Amino acid sequence: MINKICPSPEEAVKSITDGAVLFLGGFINCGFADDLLDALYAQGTVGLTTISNNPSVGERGMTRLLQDGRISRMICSYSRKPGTSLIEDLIDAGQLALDIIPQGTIAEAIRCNGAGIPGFYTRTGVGTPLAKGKEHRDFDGVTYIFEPALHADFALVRALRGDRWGNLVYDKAARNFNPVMAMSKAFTIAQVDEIVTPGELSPEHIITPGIFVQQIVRSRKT
Amino acid sequence: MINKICPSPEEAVKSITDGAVLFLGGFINCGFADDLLDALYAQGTVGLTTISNNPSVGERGMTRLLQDGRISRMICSYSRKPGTSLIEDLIDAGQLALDIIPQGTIAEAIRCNGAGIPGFYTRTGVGTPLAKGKEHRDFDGVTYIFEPALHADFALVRALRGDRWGNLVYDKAARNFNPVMAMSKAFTIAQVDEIVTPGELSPEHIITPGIFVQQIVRSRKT
Amino acid sequence: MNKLSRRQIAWRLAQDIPEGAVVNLGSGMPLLVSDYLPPDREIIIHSENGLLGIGPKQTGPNPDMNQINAGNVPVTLLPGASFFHHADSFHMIRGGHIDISVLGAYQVSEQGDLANWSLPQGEKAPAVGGAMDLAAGARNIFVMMELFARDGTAKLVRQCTLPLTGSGCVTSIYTDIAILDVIAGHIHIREIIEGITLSALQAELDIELVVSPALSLLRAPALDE
Amino acid sequence: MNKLSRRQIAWRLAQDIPEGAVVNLGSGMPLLVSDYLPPDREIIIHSENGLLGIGPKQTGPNPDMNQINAGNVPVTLLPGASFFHHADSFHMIRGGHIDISVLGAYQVSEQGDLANWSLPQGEKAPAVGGAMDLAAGARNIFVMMELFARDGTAKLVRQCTLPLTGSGCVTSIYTDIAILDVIAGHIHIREIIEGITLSALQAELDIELVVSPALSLLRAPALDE
Repeated sequence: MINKICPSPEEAVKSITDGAVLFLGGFINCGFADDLLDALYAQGTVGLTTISNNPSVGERGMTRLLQDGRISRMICSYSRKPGTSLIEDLIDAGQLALDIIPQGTIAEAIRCNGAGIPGFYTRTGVGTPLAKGKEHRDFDGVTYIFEPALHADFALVRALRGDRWGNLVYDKAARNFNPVMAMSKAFTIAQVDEIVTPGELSPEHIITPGIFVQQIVRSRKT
Repeated sequence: MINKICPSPEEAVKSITDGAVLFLGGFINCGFADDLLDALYAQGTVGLTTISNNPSVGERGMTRLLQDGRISRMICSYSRKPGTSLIEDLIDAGQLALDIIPQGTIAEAIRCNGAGIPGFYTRTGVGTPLAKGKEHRDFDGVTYIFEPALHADFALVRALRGDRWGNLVYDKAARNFNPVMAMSKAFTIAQVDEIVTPGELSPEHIITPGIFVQQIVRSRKT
Repeated sequence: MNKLSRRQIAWRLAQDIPEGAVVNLGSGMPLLVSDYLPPDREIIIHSENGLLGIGPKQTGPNPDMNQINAGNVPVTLLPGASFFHHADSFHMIRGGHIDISVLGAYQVSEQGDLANWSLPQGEKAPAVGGAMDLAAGARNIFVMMELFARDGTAKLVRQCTLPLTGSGCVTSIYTDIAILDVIAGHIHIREIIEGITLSALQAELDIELVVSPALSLLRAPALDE
Repeated sequence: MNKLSRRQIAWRLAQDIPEGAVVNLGSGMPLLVSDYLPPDREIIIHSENGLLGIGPKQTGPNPDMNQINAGNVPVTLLPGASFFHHADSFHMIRGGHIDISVLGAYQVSEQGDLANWSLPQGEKAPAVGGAMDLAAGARNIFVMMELFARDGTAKLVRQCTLPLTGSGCVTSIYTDIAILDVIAGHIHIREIIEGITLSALQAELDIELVVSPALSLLRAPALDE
């Protein structure tokens, strides 16, 4: 019997070792897998590279990892953490390297990783500082830059419901980057608020087919 | 008020002129917009280029257009029409030009068109006759070929339900190429079996958001 | 001079959004536009975090923070709304399926270049978000800004000195003093507020304004802040 | 010789599909595999037209032709099944998310090259379908074929003379006479039917077989055709 259900967030993140590269679903503070990130914090993992839209805004998960210097490189589109100078302070202390990539380019570059495509040409960023050093190429008289696929070892995603096959549905705008990261080549661990029996999620409504998910764990009661 | 509902298939295809390039959703005989294609046949439009997975297998729609020599170029992954020599006969008569593209490359090349991406690198087809004349490029020691985005003037898609905003949901495997073609840059005309009021389709379950659809028409009663 | 307030700029811009338009509102000042959309028009608001068909802000004590726009504001949905993931959301943006993107700006150039993400000294923690995708992909870019910075410097310039967000992308510029359109590398003035003459405004700018034959007064109703 | 029938080849191949595998079955002969999946294993069948979790064929008088597999066979779904569009379906294939693709073949080379879509004379109406995507993308390619064509020519060759579907992609070859694995440019024989000696088989082939240390008899139960 296929059973991807993991008993606890602590168990789920055990295979994440020092230096791992992580896709982290979420936007602002919506749709992050905070239980998994807290378990990763408790586990003491260091030297992480994260690929997410932004450093999460809440006090849990990604924020704890950043505060404790566990994330040594952050790839994101929006690195500000409103109301704090945490990111600036980490950079000043030489503890955090930062790469800024436009939001849509992050999304597509992760999709490329999952879809077996080595990168893509985009008009986004052409003529801006973010195009520096990148391959430029014209198609039909329009200039594009090449953005390579983004790779990670693990994807930590947050969903609303899931089953033991790994099928997932999301809650409203908490969907955001989560399905795209789940569909990557990374080992995908999903935190879900409810575990259901296969068949309870309609085949028409499943957003992430289970084959993209390697482990699934229920959110802690809050 | 936004109202993309068109009174009849005949009305819906009026803007399709001779020589138009068409994306046609459907697979084997499942999920083709046959009412739209029959209306296009009745209208007498000629010199069409079609981009679809295959020549549809039934007796309606695409088959009628092919039989009458209205399609002068067919781009597809599978050009056989089981049980007939129609395609071979058309080619012998010099009436039909054929381009064969792998199925997944058709899907991704149409997605590229819709997503503002000029083409993509793929391992599919490398070392085969279909790679001839195409740009080859290595990434991390693996060879890929470049497949340009596919463009069309119109996308004729088939869905189960739709509303006046153009939101669509599909019926099981009749989904196939339809959402990908709807999301292209082409003018999308959707044939739906049922028209519902906006809000009846759950925001969580809509497969094609309405902004991708320009016209929607109800299937004829059969 | 009857300079428009930020809300009045938002109101004025909102009047130019046609029925059926698909519109992305950048965070900050552009989000104000949603308060003034003409009620007799159906306008589809897109948010890059995966929503289409956004309605008014949520009210009440327990907002649903899983239904936010890109500015972290909890919002309602109109009938016909939909959710989708980020790759699909930027498929919409990059692929030209968004009619109008409303963005703030630090500088706009005569050629329609836009600078709105990084200040001259640079930032340790930059925030580009989806602005470059919108600048490159949306069919029309409506910029919303005060025409002059607090120190009196014009934000409409011959060449941007700040890092660009996109080049040649701006369509129209809605400001507290004038509405301007970028047409083939020239700035056409379409509306100007009462109390300033064209020549007085021209004297403050380093670029040459082209006067629209239909030049008219820029007006907005009094609005609660 | 106890040559296996097509159904017996399908049965034998099915025994090698592990619990939890994600498997795409090509149309034609490979579809027979679905009839012999071990009932104690959960195996997820993918069809490139947008289904995962396919169960047995539909039975009864009015099949739902909107629920077909890629071979136009109306199928049932297992609990946990899902539908998706073609771009997502080939994201699965091209991106390496399919564990095993079972394909028919006209020829397989020593290097694991696969030719299964176009005959030597070429066809006016070729049909590649999703075969090149599967050949390039699936983690393992299990070929199912008779080892010799009707005219006695071996289909396992030094170099394919027919147009390729993919190069170096074949993992294992299930035939009526033997099971073979492609390992680093050599063909290893893993199982052989009763009634033919290794040397007799070798004599019929233009390539040199490497004998697996665990070489055993290729057997299958009697099966209704």
